[in-house]
This record gives sequence, structure tokens and C-alpha cells, in this order.
Amino acid sequence: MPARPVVKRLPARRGLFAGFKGNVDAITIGLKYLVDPKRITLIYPNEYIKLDPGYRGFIVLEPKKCINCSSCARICPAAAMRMIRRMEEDPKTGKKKMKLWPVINYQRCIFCGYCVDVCPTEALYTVPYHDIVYENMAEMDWGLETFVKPPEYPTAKEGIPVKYIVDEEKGLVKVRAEEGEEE
Amino acid sequence: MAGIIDLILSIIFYPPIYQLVLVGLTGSLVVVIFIIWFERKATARVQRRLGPYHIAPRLAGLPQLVADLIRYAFQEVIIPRTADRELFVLAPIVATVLSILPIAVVPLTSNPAYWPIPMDYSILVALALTTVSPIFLIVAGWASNNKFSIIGGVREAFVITAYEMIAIMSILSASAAVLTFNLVEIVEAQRIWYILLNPIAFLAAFLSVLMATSGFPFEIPESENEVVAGPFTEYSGLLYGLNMGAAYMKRFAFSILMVLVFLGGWSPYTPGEGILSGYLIPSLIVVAKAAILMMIFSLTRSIYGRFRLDQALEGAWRLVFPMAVLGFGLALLEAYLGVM
Amino acid sequence: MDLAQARKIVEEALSGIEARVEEGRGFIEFIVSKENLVEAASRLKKAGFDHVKSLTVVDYKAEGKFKIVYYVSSYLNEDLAGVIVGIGTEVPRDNPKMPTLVYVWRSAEFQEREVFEFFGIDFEDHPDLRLLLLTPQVAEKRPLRKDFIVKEEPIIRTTPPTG
Amino acid sequence: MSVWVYGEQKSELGLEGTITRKIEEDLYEVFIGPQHPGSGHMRIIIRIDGDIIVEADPDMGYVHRTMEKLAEGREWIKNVPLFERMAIQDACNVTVSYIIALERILDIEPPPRAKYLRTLLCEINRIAAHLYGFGIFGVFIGHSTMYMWSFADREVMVELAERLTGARLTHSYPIPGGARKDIPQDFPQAARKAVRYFRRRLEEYRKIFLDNPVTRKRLEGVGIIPKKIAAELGVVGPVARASGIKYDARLAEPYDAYDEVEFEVPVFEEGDALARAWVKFEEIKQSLRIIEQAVDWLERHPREAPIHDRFWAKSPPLWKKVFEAEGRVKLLPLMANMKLPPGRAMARSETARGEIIYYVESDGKSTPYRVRIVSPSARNAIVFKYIAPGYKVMDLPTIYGSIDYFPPEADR
Repeated sequence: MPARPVVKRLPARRGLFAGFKGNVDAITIGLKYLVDPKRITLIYPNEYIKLDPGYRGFIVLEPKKCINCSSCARICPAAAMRMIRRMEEDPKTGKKKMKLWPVINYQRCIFCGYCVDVCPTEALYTVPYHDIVYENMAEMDWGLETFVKPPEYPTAKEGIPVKYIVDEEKGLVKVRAEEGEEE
Repeated sequence: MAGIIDLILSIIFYPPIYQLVLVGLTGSLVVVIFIIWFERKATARVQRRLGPYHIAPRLAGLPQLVADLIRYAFQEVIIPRTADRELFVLAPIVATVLSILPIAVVPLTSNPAYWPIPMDYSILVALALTTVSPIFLIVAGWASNNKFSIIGGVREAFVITAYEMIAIMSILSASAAVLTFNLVEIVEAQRIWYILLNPIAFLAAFLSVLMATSGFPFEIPESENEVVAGPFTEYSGLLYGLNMGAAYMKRFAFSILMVLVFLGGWSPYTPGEGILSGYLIPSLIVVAKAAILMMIFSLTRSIYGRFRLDQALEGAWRLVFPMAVLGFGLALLEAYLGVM
Repeated sequence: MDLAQARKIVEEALSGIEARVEEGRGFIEFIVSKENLVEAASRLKKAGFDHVKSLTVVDYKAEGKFKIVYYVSSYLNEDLAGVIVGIGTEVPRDNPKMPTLVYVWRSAEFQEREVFEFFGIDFEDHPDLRLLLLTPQVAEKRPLRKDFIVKEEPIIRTTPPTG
Repeated sequence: MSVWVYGEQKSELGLEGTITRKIEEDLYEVFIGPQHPGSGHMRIIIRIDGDIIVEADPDMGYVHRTMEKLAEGREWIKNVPLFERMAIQDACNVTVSYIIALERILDIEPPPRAKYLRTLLCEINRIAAHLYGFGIFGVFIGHSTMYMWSFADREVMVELAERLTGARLTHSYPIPGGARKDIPQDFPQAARKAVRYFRRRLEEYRKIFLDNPVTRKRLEGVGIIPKKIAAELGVVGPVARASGIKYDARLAEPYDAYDEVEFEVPVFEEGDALARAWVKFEEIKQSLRIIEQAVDWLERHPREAPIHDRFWAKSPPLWKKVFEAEGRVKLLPLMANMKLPPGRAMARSETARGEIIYYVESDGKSTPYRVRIVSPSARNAIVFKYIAPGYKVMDLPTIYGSIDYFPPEADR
């Protein structure tokens, strides 16, 4: 039974100088940061975070791998990924056949990544970015043609890619993503 | 030609005009803009962020406040139907004007040619004028006819009663030490700045000015978590800007008073003859000192939260008021010993 | 303390009151009649179960009843803290009325209001039975009853994508 | 002469409060919220007599989503992303007990590695949520630096969570029988750095916020909940523990790896707002300890898929390949419309704000028959009604902030 409740007391605060010390401590800390701010602000979009490959961003379909099983649509919790019917020609036999293809509606997608994880052939993959602006809602409802290619990431053209690394002194430190230098 | 320039200069530097319009209105506007910017920047530094940035990053976002001002100026002023129209509009304007009025009666130089009023009782007149403007904040709250405004106005009233006595007492301790109500004599008497001789009175004055101008930790009337924006809840546009600016202008007026009383006024400079050395330079020194004092005031925002109303009052009466009395006593002692 | 021990304690406390015991995973519940509920609850409170964790109502539409269970546990008695015991009753779906347990467990107050708006169960003598979360229009539909059906969309989409 | 709370005298309930005269009429009714800079999506209707609150009526439901009903129409696993939207900054904590309830119905136990991974994320979330609470608390009492600092430092924890799960907030991390992703290679190092950073940083928090005389004065003796009343009102989490109740769901019914890691449950007895802030503060320290231990354990033990064999043993080779390469656990397609055996289960977990309880009933279909959620904020909302009266108007934000009330979680 390693976990145990421990009754603690609030730190006592008595005497004439307790309040004085508290004030001095608070002001000292304030001034310390006034002199050395240790900022972590990201100046977006002049800078943008280059996310790790494992990040669950926008989802892209590789149609060659897709076996039209509709597992992704079945598991989608937001009903963003749904199947559409398409008449397609079979390359071998030349027969026309009805096939189901997934399409995604980014008005709804919550980026949970279930579809990627459930896909039996890894036909879906995520790209590590998701801050893309659309001019209207209709554009966010992707058809199959849009779904098969990674979306354009405009921020990457405008800004400097940065990365946050966990640091012992400052918490997070912003570094340039490519060189790995501290800014 | 020279005559015309002299005429213009003499009009500009006619003390009531110079102090009310140039130092009072324009100067305080510039200082307030700078101080609000500084406050935002300093708070941002302590809070590990950038503060105003995107308007002119090279100037560290300084024009941001000008942009804000323009926005306030052009925003629609909405007057609620249930509000008391005349008072609603008048109150912030009168409050703003009154908050800079003390500047018009204090000396900014020792040259008698450039005193706006006879100086014999100037400290009393200045202090009396500082007490007028807060009433109009209560009026603003009442005229808004909104529950939050009224609560805020009532809080303001509580706070006034607490700080006024302290402010007057602690600032007057200087005249007790020098045995005069003449601000010029008080300034001239400070071979050593009065802050060093009587730090207790200065601290009391500092705290009371914070209370008077809703600075942290006494930002109680506008405490946004319960009463939205206190007396200013219903205000918008320029009137809101005036309301918010009034507190800073008042702080500026108080700061000038404190500079004269505690921080040696225009010392180390000795005003000479003529407009330039007799009036402009000493007044600029006073304004600069006041700005530095205001910068120190604005640091409290990043360190303290706000007191509860009753705690602020309790602190004011139990701690700061005795402090002011003590400072006054110290001043009398110094006068008796002839330190100053 | 495990559920078996808790069962013994509760059965002791409820002696004389007829109760149906049902075990679930992680809890145990005692279903008594509507008339006995207040008495049973007060006895449980005396036995040390001092707060209501969850007031759970399940609509068994097929059987025409609501099952209302107060899941209680203890804060002050640390032995009992590890178990969750339910004390509940069943009321018919039409005209659901039952006595309130607010006077036994104050902590049930808001949850009873919630049940009132979602299921329309009327707690008699509740001090403040008003809507808590819903607007009157929605509450009238009694959203958590099984008659209220939320349809999920089918996985096959008939409208073409717009983008 | 005492404060009345809905027809009952507050003193009869054993609650302390400032004594005021009883007023029948002439009360000033102030609606605080919902469109209000302080309260968020929640309205508190208070009646004040002078500056004293005589009645407070929490009016919730502005962000209500009827999750319990929505859950009945969705397959089991789809409810995880739904439920974590109760408290997105605390996503793993609020969903892990739902998953545990499912596992109880399925009668499976996740492998130890999954347990540790979940525990790790739970504690990361707990710190993030506590910091969030601290930030809101700070802004409530006008301390904007605390607000900015805790939100900045929360970013560290969010960053860790992002590296662990691939999402900043809504991780959807636990799944029945396991967890979705293993830690990346460089994770332990980053986590240890973050832990060391926080240890140092908490001292600064103490100095500028908790021990700041202004803050302390503001919090001390405000919203006192005596132990007996706390039990009576059924408050949870830090609110209960600040009143001396030694209850923590991690302690009462250890889930995941909590019976193996070593930590303390800080309990304070004062019961006021300051004690509640200190409970959270001490809990952050304990969470740091748990993170260290979990990371150590995960590093020591071999990487294997953190999911129950039932969902892994029969999986195709691609599954293993993906796990080797990316540490990602792929789901079997059957997960989407998995049918649970009929049964009923209850599970509780300790979120940052307190204990969350799920009652799950399955009738053998692929969707739940009934899911009942009782979230911590919903149970703490009662504090407004019974504790706030008797205190001053300016104490209301203090009480609100100190119980760390989170409207989306209470409304569900």
C-alpha cells in the first residue's frame, strides 16, 4: 500500500515580519522576471511550430492501399469520415463496379486518429500540421480528389519553423527547427 | 518677427495655459500613453510574454496605445436608454478634467514669473482639487443605472473615504516639516530629498495614490470578476476611454504632487531666468520624475492580486493611516529638530 | 473492505426491510420498495454511508419501470470508502413519483433536480425541485427516457462532398 | 439573526458565515454570469444584503450537451472522444474510468505497461489541469501573473502529452484493454527535465502567489467547509481533501498503476480557499513524483504493445510492424462495433477536480444501454448554494476559483 493520505498544515504566518517577508519575496520574484523574462511566446505566423511526425494532424488517404472496407467510417466518433459510392472500372476485368470510398468532412473531424489506427492496410496517414484556414465551410468538406493529396500548408511558406524543447531552466525553449540552434 | 514669436511663446508659456493645456492635457496624455504601454510591457515581461508587439515591432509596439486611442475615439458611444443621459455623458468628462486640475495650481519652477497662482497655500489648493474628481465616478456609476455600476460606484465611495485622509495627511507632512503651505518653499527646502527624511510618509502616500487610482492591489471598484467594470460597465467608445484614462491622469497629477513634495521637484536643476531655463526645463524635469514614479506604480500590477474591499479598507485604516500619522509625527519632530 | 463485507454490513443495517440484492462489477445495490426507501436510506446513513456519489436512473422501457438507485459511499468512515453501495427503488414509468432523499443525504439535491428534468421523476417534498441544466422546452421532452431517440448518421453518405 | 439558505438557517446546517440580519425584501439581486469575464459559462444568481451574500443559486447548463443520451446512440469506443470533451485539459483522467468500467464488463485487465502509460498521462493531465485551475483562480482574484505563468507552464505538460499521444489536449488515449501509443524514445529524458523544472518553479509560484500576503489575506478563512459539512454535501477532490477528508479515488480503489507507485495524498484540515489552493499545489508535487516513477518503470521494462492480448494476439503482422516503427497501437476493426456482454459496471477515477464516476450498463449490443456520468464539478456545484451565503460579494470569485469549478464538466 504505497499511497497514503498525509495530513498537512498550512504554513504558519505569524509575527510582524511575516507579511514583510512575503512582500519582499513576491517583489523579488517579480523583478527577477522583469529583468530576465524567459519568454516562450510564439510569434505566429512569423514563426510556426514544426510538429513531430507522430502528431495527429490532417488525414490523407493513399487510395492504392485502400481496400474499401469502411472500418474508418465505422469507428469515426464524429461522423466526419463517411463513405461515398462511386462507379469505377476494374482495371483487370474492365467491368464497372460500385465501390465505397472514404471522404472526410473537416467541419466535424476532431483529430482523434481512430481511423488511422483502425485502417487494416495503413491506407490513411496523418500529416503533422493542422492549422489550415478555409475561406468557407463548404471547402472543408473534402471530396475524394482532395482527400488523396496532403493539404497545402501555407504557414510553412510564410514563417520560420520552430520547435519547443523541454528545458530544465526555462521550461520550454524555442529553437529553430532545422538547425537546432537556440534563438 | 521676433516679436510675434515672443508673443506666441508668452501665450504658450502663460502659466495657467502651459500647465493646464500643455503639461496637464497634452503632457498627461503623452505620459499616460507611455505609462500604459510601459505597464503592459513590464507586466508582459514578468509574465513571460511579449505584450504589444505587432504594431511597429521595432518600437516594441509603442504605437499600439495610439491605435487604441484612435479606436476609442471613433467607436460609437452607446448611451443606454435607462441611463440618466446628461449625467452619463458629463460624469466622465468632468472627472477627467478635474483629475488633471491639480496640475494647474502647482509650481513647476521656482521662478515667480511662472507661477500659475500665488503660491502661499498652493499645497492645500492642490490637495483640495484632488478630492473632487472621484465623486464623478460615483455619479457615473449611478447615472448608468446598472447594478454592477452602482456596486462599483459604492465601492469607489468606500475607497475614497479610506484614501483621502491618508493622502492628504502624508503629503501635508512635508509642509509640517518645513512649516509652510507654499509648495515652492517645500521644494526649495529639500537639500536632501524629503523621501529620505520621511520614508514612512512617502510609503503612505504611495499606497494612498495606488488606492486613489485603482492600482493593484486596490483595483477594487472595477474588479471585473464580480462587477464587470464597476462604474464603467455601461460605457463605450470615447467615454469609456476617458473613464479609464482618468485614473491614469489622476495618478499623473498625484505623481507630480509627490515629486514636488518628496522627490525634490526640479532639483538638481536650479531654474534661472527666461522661458527656457526658468520654466521649460524645470517643468520637464518634474514631468520626467513623475513618469518614473508612475513606472514604479505600474509594477504592482504584475506582482499583486487585489484585496477584498473590506480588507483594503481595514488595511487603509489600520495600517496605512497610522503610518501617515507616524509620518506626520516624524515631520513635526524633524521640524522641531530643524532638520530641513 | 471488499463488496462481500460491505454486503454484510448493509444487510445488517437493513434488517427487517425486504431488499433485492443485485451485484454489478464494482458495486452492489439493494432495491427496496418505494415506501421503505426513506427508512432504508436513513439506516444506511446511520451505518456510515454519508454521501451520494451518483443518483442513477435507468429507463427499462420494456418492463415499464424506472430503476432509481442512489449510489452511496463514505467519507468519514475510511473503511467504507472503498465500496460503492446502491440503495434504490423502482417506480412505474407512467406517473413516476417517489419520496426525496434530500433530507437524508443533502448531496443528492442537485442530482435529484437533474433526474427530475431528464426523466420527469417527481420527488415529493424536495425543497427546490426546479430545472437544473435544461431549458423548459427541452426538459419537457424528458431527454434521457428511451422514447427520446437521438439518431446517429449512417456511415454511407449520399450527399456529395462540397469541397 | 443568521444567514438563511433556502428556508434553513445556515447555522442549523452547522456552517459558519458572517452574521447579518435576516431580510425579507430589499435584497439586491445580482446575476453574475453567464456572459461574464469571471464566471465562464455559468450563472450565479446572488441576492445581496449590502455586501453580504444571503442567497446564491448556481444556474448551470449553458454548455450542456446531454452526453449521457448521446452515448446511448454510439458504439462503445466512440464515447471516449465524446466524454473527454467534458474537461479537455484533463482528458485522460475523465475517460480512464469509463474505459475501466468497460474492461470490468469485458472482464479483462490491461497489461502493466498500458497501466503505467495511462497513469503517466493521467498525472501529466492532472498537473496541466491543476495549473489551469490555478490560472483561472489567479485571474479571479486579480493576479494576472499567476494566470500567465500557469498557462505558460501548462504548456510544458501539454507538450509532453503531445509527444506521448500525438494530440495536445483531446488525446483519446485509453482504449479498452490498453493504451494507444507507447512513449517515444526521447520521452523519459524530456519528462525528467520537466519534473526538475517544475520542482524549482513551484517554489516561485509559492512566493508570488500562495505566500503573497495579498493573496493569502484574500483566501484565508474564505468559504470554509467543515469536515462534517463536506461529507454531507458530498464534495469531491481537492475541495474535500482541503476539509480534512482523506478520500481519493486513487486511494480508495486503486486503478491502473496507482497501487504500485508511491505517492502521498495531501490532506489539509482548514477547509478554506487557501487550503484548497494548497491541496492542488501539493498534489502537483506528488504528480511529479508519480511521473518520475512511471517513466522509470517504462524505461526499465521492454517495449511491448500496451494492449490486452485479446486485441493483439490475433492481429496481423502489419500491426506489429507499425508498433515497432512508430510505437502506435493499431486497433482491430472489430473495435468499432465491438459488442460487450450484458452486464453493469461502475468505475471511478480521480480527476484533477475530484472523483468522476461512470455507471455503465450493457445489454449485449454494440452501444451502451445507459451511461451515467457524475462529474466532480457537478458534485461541487452545491458548494455555491450552501457555502457562498454569508460571505462577501468579492469572496464569490474566490470560492468559485478555489473549488476549481469547470462548467463544461458540470454540465456534461
